[in-house]
Amino acid sequence: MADPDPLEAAADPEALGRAAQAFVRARDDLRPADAIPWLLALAVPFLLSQECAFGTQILIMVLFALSLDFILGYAGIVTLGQAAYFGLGAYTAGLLSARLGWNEPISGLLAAGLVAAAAGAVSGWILLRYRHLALLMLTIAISTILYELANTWSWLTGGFDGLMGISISPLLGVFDWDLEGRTSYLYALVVSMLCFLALRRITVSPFGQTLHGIRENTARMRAIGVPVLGRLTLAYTISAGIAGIGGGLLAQANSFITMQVLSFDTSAAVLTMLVLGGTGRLYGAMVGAVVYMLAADRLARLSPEYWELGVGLLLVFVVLVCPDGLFGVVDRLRRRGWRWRQ
Amino acid sequence: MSIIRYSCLLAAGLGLAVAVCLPAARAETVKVGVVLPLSGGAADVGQTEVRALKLYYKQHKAELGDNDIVLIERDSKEPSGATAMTLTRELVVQDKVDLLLGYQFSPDAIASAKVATQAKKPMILVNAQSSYLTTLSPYIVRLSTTIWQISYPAGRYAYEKLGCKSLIVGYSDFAPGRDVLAAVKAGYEKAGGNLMDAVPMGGPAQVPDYTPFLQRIANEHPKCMFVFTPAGNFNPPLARTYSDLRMKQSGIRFLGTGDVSDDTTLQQLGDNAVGWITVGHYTADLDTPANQQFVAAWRKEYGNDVPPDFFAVQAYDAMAAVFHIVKTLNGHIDADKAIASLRGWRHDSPRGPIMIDPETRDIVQNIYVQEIVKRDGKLAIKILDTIPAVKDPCKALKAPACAK
Amino acid sequence: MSGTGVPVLLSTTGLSMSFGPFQVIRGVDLALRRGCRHALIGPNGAGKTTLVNLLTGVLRPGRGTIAIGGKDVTRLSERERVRHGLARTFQINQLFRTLTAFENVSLAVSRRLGRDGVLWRSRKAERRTAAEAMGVLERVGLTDDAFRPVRELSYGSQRLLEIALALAMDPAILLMDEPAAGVPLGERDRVLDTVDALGPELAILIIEHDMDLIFRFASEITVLVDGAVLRHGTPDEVARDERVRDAYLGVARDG
Amino acid sequence: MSPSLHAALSILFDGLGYAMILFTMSVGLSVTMGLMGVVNLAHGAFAMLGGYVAMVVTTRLGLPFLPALALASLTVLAASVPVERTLYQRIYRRPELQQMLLTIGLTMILMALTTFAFGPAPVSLPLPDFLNGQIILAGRGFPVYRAFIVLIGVTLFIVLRLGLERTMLGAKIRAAVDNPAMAEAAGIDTRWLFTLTFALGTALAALGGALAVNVVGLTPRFALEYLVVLLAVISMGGLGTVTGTFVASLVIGTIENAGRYLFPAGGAFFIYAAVVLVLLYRPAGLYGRS
Repeated sequence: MADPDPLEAAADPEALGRAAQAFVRARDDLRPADAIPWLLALAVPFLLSQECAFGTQILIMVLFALSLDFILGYAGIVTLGQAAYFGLGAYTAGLLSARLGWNEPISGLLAAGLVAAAAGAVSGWILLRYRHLALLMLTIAISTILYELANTWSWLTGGFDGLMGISISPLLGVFDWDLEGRTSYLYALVVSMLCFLALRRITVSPFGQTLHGIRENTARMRAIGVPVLGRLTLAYTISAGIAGIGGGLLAQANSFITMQVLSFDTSAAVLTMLVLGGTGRLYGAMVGAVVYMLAADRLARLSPEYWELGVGLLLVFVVLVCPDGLFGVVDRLRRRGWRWRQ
Repeated sequence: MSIIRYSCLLAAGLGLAVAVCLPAARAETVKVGVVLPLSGGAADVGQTEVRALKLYYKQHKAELGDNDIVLIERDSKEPSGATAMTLTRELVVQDKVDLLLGYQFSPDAIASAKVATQAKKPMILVNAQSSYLTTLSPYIVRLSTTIWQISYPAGRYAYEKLGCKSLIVGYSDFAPGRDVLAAVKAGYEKAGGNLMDAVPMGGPAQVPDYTPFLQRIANEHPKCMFVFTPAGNFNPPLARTYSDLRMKQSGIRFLGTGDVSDDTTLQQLGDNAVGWITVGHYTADLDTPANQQFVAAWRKEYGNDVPPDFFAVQAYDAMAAVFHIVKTLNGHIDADKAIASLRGWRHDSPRGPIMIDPETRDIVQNIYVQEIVKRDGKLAIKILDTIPAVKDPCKALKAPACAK
Repeated sequence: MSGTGVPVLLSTTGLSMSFGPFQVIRGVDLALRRGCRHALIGPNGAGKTTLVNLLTGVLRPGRGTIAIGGKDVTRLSERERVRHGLARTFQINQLFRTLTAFENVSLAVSRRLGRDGVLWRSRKAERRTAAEAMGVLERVGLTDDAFRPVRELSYGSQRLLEIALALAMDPAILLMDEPAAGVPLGERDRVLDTVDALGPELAILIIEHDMDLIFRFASEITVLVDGAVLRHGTPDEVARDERVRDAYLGVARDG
Repeated sequence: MSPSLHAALSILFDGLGYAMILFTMSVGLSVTMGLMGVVNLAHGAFAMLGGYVAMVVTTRLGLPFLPALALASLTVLAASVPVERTLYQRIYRRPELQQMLLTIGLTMILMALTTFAFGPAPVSLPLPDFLNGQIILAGRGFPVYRAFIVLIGVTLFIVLRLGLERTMLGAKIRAAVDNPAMAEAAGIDTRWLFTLTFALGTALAALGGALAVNVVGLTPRFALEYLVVLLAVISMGGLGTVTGTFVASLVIGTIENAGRYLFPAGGAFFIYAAVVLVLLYRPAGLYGRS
């Protein structure tokens, strides 16, 4: 955090106010460096156009990890059921197209976000009264129940075979879904960038500060009159909505989904990605998702078991050596470097 | 490391007879993208299929003349569809493969069918068994089997030949299981029977405790019971529970699909499985010259402890189909010509004579009624009856499942 | 000081509470008038902190009522009572340790301005919150440490920040749970001066063991023993009361 | 015997068998999580290892079934000490998120290594003859193996209850569960106690894993497949309580069995619906302390 220049002796309110302003701007304003990851991502369809298909899957996982980071990193709520909302979003977008013939992508994505957000609001209001193992198990139970329902109602969801018949009309009526996945990549990139900007703004808004306070000390937040459950439920709703948008993106980009989007493995994978990258910074979610997906893909090509062994070792290493994640290391260096220059 | 060098290294690593990866002047190198589960729940099946591909290649390499085939393997992990689709896209776009092969699960095949159609790449199914799959793309050819092809005749045979006046179907509760139920019910009721009950027996993700399901079937005292559980780690617990509940002594005749008597887990079923009748399209104990040669080669190459099973023969024949395409087109792979070359293709497979149906591009093959017997101290499979040249009845009858 | 006519901001009538079989608070009647400096004293385990928790809404009373500004708040949650102008400091620091002092106070100011649920950033509101926060820090003399994380502050500064957080909510009534407890001698004066300088219109209930703070600061005293009010009156009356001496003080110093 | 009574009897008995396997596998997790507060998601992996060691010992060393069970538990017990000392000792005071992630990583490593060693295919554990038969009770045959598992489960419950209540070690463990700082002050070497309790917990998991091979089969994926059910049992039962885990195992075992018998299409829906109901009203579990 940037320390403004030392205050003059006389504590006149004007100087104090300006110093506080400088502090807040230094902490919260978007810096040019924030654009780097998105510029890199924008280069992919032009420099590495063959990687667009895989890139789309990474972007979807980045968005999914961002949604978890908002509730876990910022509000400090540990859950293992984020796949419930990712899956709900995926099935909403999928069923709209496959069963109701509503193939327009953007409205489909909004619907996916809204349905997941609604589910987040309802379940949040009930679940967020709990903590630790109880909350963990409740979130696991809900996503598992949804998984079972998807199998039981296979007449609707297609069950294990997956939801067939999704055919998304060209993006904005113009861009066709090409084989190489360039359109789906750019679509995923724009959506995840918008969601990132929205989350970034919210995390620096007064609401974002309130979440930070709740994570630090719930008792104090109650003592200053903050409706803690209400704020957490709102955060959970936003997080669920963005996870739903991620799920909707998967359904539209691949025009195919299976019950896997609701499974415990998916929740565990996105949690692994986030903690690998580092929680509470949004960038951790990006780094974690990219590293996990690349490791899983490239190691799997060497030999089937390698990827599980590789990710497992990486996880143990990160937790033991750099607990606030790979990006945490970068952050610390950046700050130490900054302080060194100070 | 550029993608091209990667796959060459990979091919070398896999011990294949590596054609020089430099573009040879005249001979063609056909690149085949293989999408199979090499890790996760079905890793053992995926690895068996890869072994079968390599065995056929090793035995018949010479027939290719100057041309050659390179397998580029990708691990489709869990049956999510999304992974298989992404891998297929990469194989087509990055590795520029000429043929696609594999797809263990129906969701993987469904998701990738679009890519095959868009990219005009022939897609040879090594397992995915939902009957309607070949209708999803004109470039799909199936070398495995369809569920209806086995369960429909089994339903009829149970009523007509095995005297099953009352039948209950117990099935693993996911899409393939529901296909088996629909097919058995259609066949059984076509023959004049009336299905007594259908008991879903737990999902595919986790081996359930079979006691409540078999207990329920036992309490309804049907004449026969027809069971489908996925091949692999589901069958030994099923057999153990069957013996725990003394169902052998209770006079209920046990019928099942070939999955239940799968060769890799046959020995783990225990003595109570003797007398089980299963209907399938291949067993390692099939006593035809082609099969004995195949099993001998398999044991020589991969050791005696694990025999080949129907997954192995499906992959073995899939590689035969690839060889047929490469030889017919002399290595210059054109999708439409390749598919055309397979229409009506006849081949003497270890499982018996097979043909690719020209209209549906699905496999036509013998279906065997088998019995688990005890032969010199070990469980083995005896062929009771053969239903020759069975086409997929689902498409023939325009059954709802195939009307997709 | 406790003349009639000055409005009662907070009052309890017959407040009682029990933890299972134990009667912890028995029939407490308390009245805090605007501008009062009311001290609540009593031996350890007399129920002082429990009483504060009843007033703030953390605990629910068995019987009796609590009124703020004449309105019955017995059923209201902690959050709603804060909205009625009630603020408190904690016996054990409850601060946002990784945040800076400025950020701690900004949270309270942001809540008071009703912006804590606002999802978007507005420069104008940010300026106002920052200015007010710095103003509060100035009142408690913490402007030098404004931008240092709380965990790096001295214990005295942290106690002052507790007071700052309460002041940031611009309360009508302030409950202070041993504000000077544990503060090293060097910093005690900073804390005591701040408590002295609190606004005249503020009704303050202070729980304290430090007798010279009480006799320097309090205008009226309530003595709580075993959950019941033993004596209420001016510091002199309480000091001379025999029962208080026996039950609690031993020997009360004069003056 | 009327069919419905017959069915009810079989549901209860079969449910009991499955419940005892769940109890054996999860009681260790409940005590270790209760004592050390570490969210150990690798517990399922130790159960898997128990199954594999038992398989290796019986098939390759030819040991009979019962000694194989004992050896499997002891091997995993011994193997767990270095793991606990190097990995777990460092995360006792870490936030639960990092504990979860380290143990998920450990699970993935153990699964990959097991797949390297034994391949992904299912393995089986031959049973001795005396466990293969049937007991005829009221005209119905009850599998001996099920009865054997119930016997082990109940004995284990009694031994653990007595062990925790009657012995010095038990008292130390309970003291450390209630108040680690005070226990430390009272001269209990909690570090050594944690290692021992962790070892006992994983040994029980190994025993449960070995017993489960013949009921639900064994592959490397067992570590993840049964993790969620184990978590359901201990969150319903409560942490650090043997009785709680026992009761929760009975509840979940019976519900699973009855549910699958009466509404087979329901799948695992009933268990998780039950878990949600219990947790909504008793977040700390039936016997847990909040």
